[in-house]
Amino acid sequence: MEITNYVVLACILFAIGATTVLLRRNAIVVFMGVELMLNATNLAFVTFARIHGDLTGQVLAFFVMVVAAAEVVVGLAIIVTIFRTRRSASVDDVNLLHG
Amino acid sequence: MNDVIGYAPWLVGFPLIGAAVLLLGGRALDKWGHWIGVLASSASMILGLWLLFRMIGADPADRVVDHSLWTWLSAGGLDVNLALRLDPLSMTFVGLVTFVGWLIHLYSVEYMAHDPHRRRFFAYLNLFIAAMLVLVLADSYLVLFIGWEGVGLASYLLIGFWDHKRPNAVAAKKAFVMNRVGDMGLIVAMALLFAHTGALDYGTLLGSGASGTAAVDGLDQGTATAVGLALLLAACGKSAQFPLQAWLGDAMAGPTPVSALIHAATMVTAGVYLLVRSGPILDAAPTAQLVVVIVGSVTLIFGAIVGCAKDDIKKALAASTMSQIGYMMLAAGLGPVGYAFAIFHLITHGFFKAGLFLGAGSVMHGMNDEVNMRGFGALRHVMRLTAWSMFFGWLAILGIPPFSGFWSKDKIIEAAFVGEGWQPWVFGGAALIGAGITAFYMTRLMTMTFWGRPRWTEPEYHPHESPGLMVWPQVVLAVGSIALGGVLAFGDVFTTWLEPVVGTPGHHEPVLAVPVLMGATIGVVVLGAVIGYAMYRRDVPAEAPRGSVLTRAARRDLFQDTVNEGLVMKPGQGVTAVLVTADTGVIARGWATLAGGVAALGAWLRKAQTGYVRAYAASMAAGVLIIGVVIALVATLGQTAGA
Amino acid sequence: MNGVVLAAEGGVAADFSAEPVLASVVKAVLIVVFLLTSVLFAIWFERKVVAKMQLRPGPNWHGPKGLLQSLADAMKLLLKEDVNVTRADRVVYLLAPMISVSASLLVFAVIPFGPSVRIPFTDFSTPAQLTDFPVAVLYILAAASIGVYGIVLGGWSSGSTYPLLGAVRSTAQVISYELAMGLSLVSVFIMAGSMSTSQIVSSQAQVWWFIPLAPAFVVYVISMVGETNRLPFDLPEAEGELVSGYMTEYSSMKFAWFFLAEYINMLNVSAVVTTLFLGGWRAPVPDGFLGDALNTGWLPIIWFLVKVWAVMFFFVWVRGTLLRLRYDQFMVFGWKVLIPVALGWVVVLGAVQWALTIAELPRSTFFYLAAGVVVLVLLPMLFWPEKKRRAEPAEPETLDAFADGYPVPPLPGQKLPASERFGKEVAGNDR
Amino acid sequence: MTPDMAAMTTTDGEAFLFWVLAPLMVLAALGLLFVRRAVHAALCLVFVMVSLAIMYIASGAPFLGVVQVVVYTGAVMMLFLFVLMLVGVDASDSLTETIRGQRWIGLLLGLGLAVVLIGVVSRATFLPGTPLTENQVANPVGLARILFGDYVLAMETVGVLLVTAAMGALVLTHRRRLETKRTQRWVAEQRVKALAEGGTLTPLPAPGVYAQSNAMDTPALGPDGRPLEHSVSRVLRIRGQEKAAPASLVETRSAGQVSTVPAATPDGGEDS
Repeated sequence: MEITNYVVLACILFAIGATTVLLRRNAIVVFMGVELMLNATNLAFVTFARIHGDLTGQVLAFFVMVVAAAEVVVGLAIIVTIFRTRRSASVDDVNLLHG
Repeated sequence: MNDVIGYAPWLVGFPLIGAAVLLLGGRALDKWGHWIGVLASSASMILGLWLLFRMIGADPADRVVDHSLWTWLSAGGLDVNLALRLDPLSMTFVGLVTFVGWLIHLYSVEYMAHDPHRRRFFAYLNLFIAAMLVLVLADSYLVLFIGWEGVGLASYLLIGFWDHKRPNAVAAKKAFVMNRVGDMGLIVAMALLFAHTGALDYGTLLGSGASGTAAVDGLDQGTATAVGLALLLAACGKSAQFPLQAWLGDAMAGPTPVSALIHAATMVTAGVYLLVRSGPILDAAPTAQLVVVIVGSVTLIFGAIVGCAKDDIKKALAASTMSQIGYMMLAAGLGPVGYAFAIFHLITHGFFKAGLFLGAGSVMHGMNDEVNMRGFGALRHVMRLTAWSMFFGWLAILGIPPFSGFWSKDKIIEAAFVGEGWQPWVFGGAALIGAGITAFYMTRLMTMTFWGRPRWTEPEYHPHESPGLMVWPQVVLAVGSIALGGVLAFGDVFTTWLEPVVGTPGHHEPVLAVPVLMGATIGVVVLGAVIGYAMYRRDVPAEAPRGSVLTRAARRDLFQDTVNEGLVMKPGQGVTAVLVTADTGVIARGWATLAGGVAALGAWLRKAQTGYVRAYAASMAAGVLIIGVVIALVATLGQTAGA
Repeated sequence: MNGVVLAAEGGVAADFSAEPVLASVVKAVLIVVFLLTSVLFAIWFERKVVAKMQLRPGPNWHGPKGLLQSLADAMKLLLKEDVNVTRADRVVYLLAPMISVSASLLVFAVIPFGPSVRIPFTDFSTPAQLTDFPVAVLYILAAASIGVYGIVLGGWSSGSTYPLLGAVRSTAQVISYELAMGLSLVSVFIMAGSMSTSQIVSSQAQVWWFIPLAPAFVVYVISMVGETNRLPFDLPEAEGELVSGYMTEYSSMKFAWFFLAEYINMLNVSAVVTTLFLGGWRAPVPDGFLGDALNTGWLPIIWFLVKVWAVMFFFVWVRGTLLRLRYDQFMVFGWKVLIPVALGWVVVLGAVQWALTIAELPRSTFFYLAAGVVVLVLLPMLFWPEKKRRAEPAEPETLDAFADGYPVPPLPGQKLPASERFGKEVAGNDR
Repeated sequence: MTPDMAAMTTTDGEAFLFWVLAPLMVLAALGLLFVRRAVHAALCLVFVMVSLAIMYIASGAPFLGVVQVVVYTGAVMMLFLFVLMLVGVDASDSLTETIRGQRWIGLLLGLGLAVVLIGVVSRATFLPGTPLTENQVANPVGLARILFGDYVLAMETVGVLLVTAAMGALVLTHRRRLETKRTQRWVAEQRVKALAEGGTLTPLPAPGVYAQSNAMDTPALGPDGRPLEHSVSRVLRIRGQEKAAPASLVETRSAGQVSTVPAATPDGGEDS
């Protein structure tokens, strides 16, 4: 099997994650879509690390994980704060920026 | 003279520093600040007189000295030095300004004693002295312009000194605006001069006594006339000459020392100074000279008529000032034959008119600031010194020999009769009649104020002699009124003295013999005085009678404000209204339409801002997709091209 | 040769290079059997020990000494009616206990029961361990973190309040104590230079890590109790407050799975602490005692089991002795005591290791330095001022209704001052 | 097989693993898109992540695989579930689209993204590289050397970022305490104070737990045999859903007999 299949899988997962962000309204699920995208890139990193025999790709994947953790912490805190005031976790209800 | 020229800047420096200290010193100086003003004025006066005597003692050839301080501005072909020119003309003025100014400083100490803003008043006075000295000491029109505007500012500040009263503020504004009209003339004159000669300093333009080459000699007739008329406009504005005379009467709203100093003795004569200083230009433009003479004649009659009808003692004196300056303008317009006499009359007038004003102030001081002469009468018994000093001033302005006014005014009347054709008869006649009217209204003033029966009651008014600091300046000025003319006229001292600047008057024979003229003048004057005394000796009604058409017109300053309103203000307002309409209707609406269009565009674009995160995410994804497609295409094309 | 390189650079000590698949399968089955029987025994063991502590007989009816009591209970649970809650989310409701059990079964895969053993009557020799790899201990942590899903999802899918509360508590608790646990393990990694279990055991030839790493050991023991939801940290299933926590709505076999998972988890953490801190399968005698006889062959498995059951006894002992903590105190303890202590210890250990191995200070110099540091730290503590007693909760303070210039309503605990109109007649105000 | 080819192909076992896991992962990922309940979505994502971890291990990144489980599954997704439970897990999403056109735009963009990415990847020619060495695969030390060598600054930065994020989350979700904390001491003192006004020191008695009845709505009997009204939940009493204590018990007990506590079970009722 070609190793590039991993990259194709990463592409598919990334696209699905992006679509999730576009289509779902629950803020938490939207966040999950973002996480899925990050995971897909991680898969690509790991696969490229394997192809090139260079561990740097894995290191970068590691960084992605840490940053994702930080992002999730803050993002979820924001969601909790919004939920407290609006009793809703739908991203469509947070549209104070509309023109 | 060159060895002491270095001190000249301090003439300006002392009062300027005094003004700065007083203005910046704040409340701390309220109690004794006026003495700083007096000190600065005294220093300037002592220095000025010293320099004047040094110049008198110097060789006549050395009497014109330029002292350059620094290069003020340098633009293209124009280099303006901030320089002072000391010559007999400017030193004459220095003497007048500093000495009379000093006297009035002293006088003001008492006169303003009860004013809470006395410190500010003295600051303004010092500022005025400094500005006036810059004006007369300037060695170029541009530097003169600084002083010109400076005295305008000081005049504005002092007329409106009691600006909590609306009429005073309006009067100050009026004076300021009309002065600006005159300033326009000066600016135009400077522009024309620079355009045609490339210089603005006296040395190049007018030629000094030594070099004698003057740039203005190269001017063609038309330009010279234009410059002359522009200068005349400037002079009219500053000196309250027809048709810009309306402000002077209202300017009496300022404190009386101000009226004495600025609006009688010094600032209002700046126009005469300007014309005399610009003599070579006027000489080159006979048409302009003729206009100057006409303006002077009209104003002297005009002011005299107005003076006859005024019941306000200060306004009567103001009208008189206007009239007397008309004499000076008349003289200045006559060319070299009259320049020296214009300045001569300016000096004597400075003394006796300042004295008269100070006397008027003294009377007001004793009469609870009452100015209506119909409420005066028989004050000579209670204010002896004031009455005597004003009496000598009265004699001087009437031109009774041997008092000061005689020597100067008589010469002007004589000069007005010099010439050919209709001109000597018209101008000379005007000057002669003016002298008679002057005698009438001045006698009226004296009679209503000091002679006759008292028209005031004791408990309500308590007239009394003013304190010493107010009286002694009057006495000094009265001495000047008595003797100055004679001293300066003795042996033509003064005309000789001014020769390096204004040239030699030469000898011209009037169309009538001089003794005839002298006799006619004295006759007319005596006649006017007798009529005035006879009319107002006995009963002066408390309410002014309706009077003749001329009287009513004169009370209203011969409709000068009405004319101004009709000729200038109304059209101006019309133009403004049209402009406002154009602004709101065309310009503003145009921009509003443009802004509305932008706003509409924004409102349309705003629809893209749905506020939905997912919509934004969609646009982001679309961007990523487009970039991806482009990269893929480029890569594919590159491969194809490479293959 | 490969193995040597790995061992030198932090690889695994046990050699699995020649491992046939069959052997792995057999080992896996053996481990599952071992765990299931151990659980049955553990239940009996716990009830018996607690009963002794409470001066009562405990189970004594079925089988000798009541040994078969657990078996009977298991039978009962198997045969009970399987109740499904109406509001439950069916799939997840079923999935949750499965996740719990399977995650708990994963851990023993990397636990070394002993060194290489020879199968009797054959020449086949194999490590007494299913598998091992360089990040084996991290794998244990990963398995534990998967196990939490069973609790969380079980609590949520029941569609009931108490289980949900229990699940939320449990999540918070497990995540918090996993941090302290992971930090305490780090010191073992530093000392052993490896995350492989077999390598860690072999690194304890000289001294078991619980002595030099005593602080980490204590932290681990405490967090291990919290991690397994055992008394005094059994807050997710605190009967007095939450009925039975996340398993309230579970019954019969599904309940049995949670039950099983809990006991397997106890065995797991016992095995981990044994492996990491208590020398693993090493005999409790100095190295080289009686040659190598005590540490070779089948004997080490005995040592291992003895140690594991000693830890199990500790669990029971604690349960029989201590009271349950209040939830907030428990969380405060975890975040404000355990984690800082573990973190501080790692830093100290790192400094020491740096001084000894990288900077290569002479031992004597190092000890002087350390003593100096300790004195420097302790001296100020002697003079540290006594902590001020917290002020009693103040009486309800009088509200300044216009503080900062804006009218504000009274907050709870504040009372409005008496109105200036107090006492005056107000229309319609019956007093 | 040349080394280059080895770098680009997998073993058969790994291929098998891939072809089993990959379709399942895609399905689970699609579940993220289509399931109504957020918790189910989270479970789908957990599955994808665990599968990814397995793939990492298969791809020669065991450390990353384990970290993936610990960080993503153990921490991140657990945090998701935790928040889900805080903000109302029961609300299942309506899948009706509210923004006009968003659904089709979104689907189109997602599909387009997939097509473009896959197109690029499938057409790209990867430079043949070198496979990871055995030591690189087996040993996390190599990873550590890169992490703490080339990327030490980034490592520190990321650490600071993480701490900042944690602080940020604390600050964001912090709520000011409006009243004084009810400490244990305070509660105890209040109870003692209330004693004078008829309060109790102990918790209220549990409702009717005795031999003949075991229900929340039945009052317990006191030592004197009388029913204890306040042992029943206040809510039930207000609603009028309270039952009377069994008459027989009350009568017999009120005859003056000392109540007998139900005997404890032989093993002390210590079942977990």
